[in-house]
Amino acid sequence: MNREGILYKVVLLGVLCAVCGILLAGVNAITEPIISEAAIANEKVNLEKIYPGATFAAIDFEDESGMITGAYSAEGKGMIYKIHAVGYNSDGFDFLLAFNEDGTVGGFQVLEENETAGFGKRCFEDEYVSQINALTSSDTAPLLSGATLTSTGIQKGFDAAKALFEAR
Amino acid sequence: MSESNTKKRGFWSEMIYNNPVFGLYLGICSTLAITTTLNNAIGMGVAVIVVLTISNIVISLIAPLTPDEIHIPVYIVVIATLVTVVGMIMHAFTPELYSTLGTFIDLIVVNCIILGRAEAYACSHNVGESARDGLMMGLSYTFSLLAMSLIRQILGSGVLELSNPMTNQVLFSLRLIPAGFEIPVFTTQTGAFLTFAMLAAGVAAIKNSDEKKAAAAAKAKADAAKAAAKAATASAAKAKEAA
Amino acid sequence: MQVLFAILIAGALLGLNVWLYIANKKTPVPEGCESLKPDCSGCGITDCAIRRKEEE
Amino acid sequence: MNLLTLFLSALLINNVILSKFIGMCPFLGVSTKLSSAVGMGLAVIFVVFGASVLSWALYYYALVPLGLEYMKLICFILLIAAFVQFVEMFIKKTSPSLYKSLGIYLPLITTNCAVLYVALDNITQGYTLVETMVNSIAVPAGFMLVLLIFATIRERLATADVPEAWKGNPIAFVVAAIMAIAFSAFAGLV
Repeated sequence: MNREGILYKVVLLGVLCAVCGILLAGVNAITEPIISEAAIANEKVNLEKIYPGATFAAIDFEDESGMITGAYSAEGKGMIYKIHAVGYNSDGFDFLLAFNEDGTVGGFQVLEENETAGFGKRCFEDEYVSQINALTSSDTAPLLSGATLTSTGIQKGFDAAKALFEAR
Repeated sequence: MSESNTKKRGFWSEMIYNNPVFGLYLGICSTLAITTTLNNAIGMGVAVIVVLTISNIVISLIAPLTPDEIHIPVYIVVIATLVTVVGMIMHAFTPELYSTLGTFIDLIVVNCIILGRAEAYACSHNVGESARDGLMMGLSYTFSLLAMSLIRQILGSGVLELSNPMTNQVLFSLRLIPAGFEIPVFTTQTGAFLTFAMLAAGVAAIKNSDEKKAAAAAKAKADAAKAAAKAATASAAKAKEAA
Repeated sequence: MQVLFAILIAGALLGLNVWLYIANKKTPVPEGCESLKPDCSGCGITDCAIRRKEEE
Repeated sequence: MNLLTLFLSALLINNVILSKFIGMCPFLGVSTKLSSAVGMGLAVIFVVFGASVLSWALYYYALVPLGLEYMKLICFILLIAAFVQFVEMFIKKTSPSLYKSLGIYLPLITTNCAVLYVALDNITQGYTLVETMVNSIAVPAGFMLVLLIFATIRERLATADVPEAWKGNPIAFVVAAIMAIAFSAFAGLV
């Protein structure tokens, strides 16, 4: 075939692209599951507290509020959202909120917080947690007097997660 | 650097003379950025060795098939594919390392060394030579990374530490400088620039003194030759006289 | 199927690249710019393509 | 994120050269003369901006919908190379005077890590189109700023009495180290 001909170049470039494309797709198919597995591994311990023994998968989401930092599906059980909210402490706090398949709250789990004991911290104690656990995806999280900033953060996070859950 | 020159020199002096980082000033970006710990240096070094060797082999294989005017885009595709593959494998099996090295793995693509070598060497040599050259360049690059990271880690944190990138298990950890006496500036950007400057000056000093020695040796040789020639003519003249 | 798209996109970009590269080479350098030279003397990068070209 | 904050932090605090070490090769190469520093800086700003916006569009409108995120490296580098060729050709045809000042730096830019770095960074940070545009101007502007400061220092340095082994690049790195200290003072700005 003519080296300088246009056909030769097109064939050469086509073969090159095909080889590279197939190679990449192949490697991607092998590594992708390992990568997504590893991405959940850190969260898995916390997710297990809400839905013990479930199979989890990280899912893509589009969040307008900017508060949701992760979304995970628990197969056959529900959805878990990781939320970062800001309360009294400007570093904010992280918590997990789960909705069961039927729309009721499946769990509320605080991950990292530095709120003030006796005030903001009350949002992570049994009384408030049981109030949250009794809600569904059509409710609004209640405010807690004396811990207004913290519970407002939770309320906003709840709304953001609710919107994602309803939109899925 | 001509072929015969590099062959005459030993492994170590080739590392210094042809050192891509301190001698030729190539691939400086990643050298400065990731050499905060020994682990990063080894991870990056291995990635570069793999990409450089394989890309040199592949390019020397396809160079005869490639018309001149399309060779640069072809090289870019080959190298980018290899880097993506290496990146994906690192992401899967050494996630911690991948997250610290970050974009610098991707930036191997534009790392001047690789493009430079593909154009300068691999396209005009056979597979074996290209592979050896790639390996050599990769090794001396890794060697530079190791030198930088050793200095920065020991002076900056006082601890020499190496861990298994797959499991994050610490393999060994040795405190060389007592706590409170470290020089933390070496872990910062400033430290990177300073360490680099010192090593580059060191390499330049070795080169300079070698050049001087070579010049002196050449001069001595020339003088000796001159003297010998003089002696020869003198003796010839004497012989003539005697005759 | 996905692989096919991957190949198509890569192929399209590569084709674009080659086409622009050749077209750029064919475009004549404007008058007065035929012998532009960078100042390589101050640069320590001795293995650079432009420098090699200049030294030839 | 506030766009001004983004701009300032990309320009000064996270300066590409002094804090991320990206684009060191041209930094050492062309920073010996003020005029070349200006030419290189302008060329980099132009190419980074164009290439980043194109890469952003390619990523979000072609690669993500098709699930081909793993192709981004190949696509971006090809796009950058093509864009550089295009710009060079365009300038050749339309403005010889511009070509005279920028032409020599354009081929160098394909292998300038800063271009690929900005394109990739916009994706990893999850920037929107507007944020991408701001970031793609701020980063190369920071590059140019340091290049200019450095060129003026180096012009003075040429007449200084530097030990033999430290001449050229080693002393340039020492200067860079001192500049990095100066720039670290910007950290409290935002």
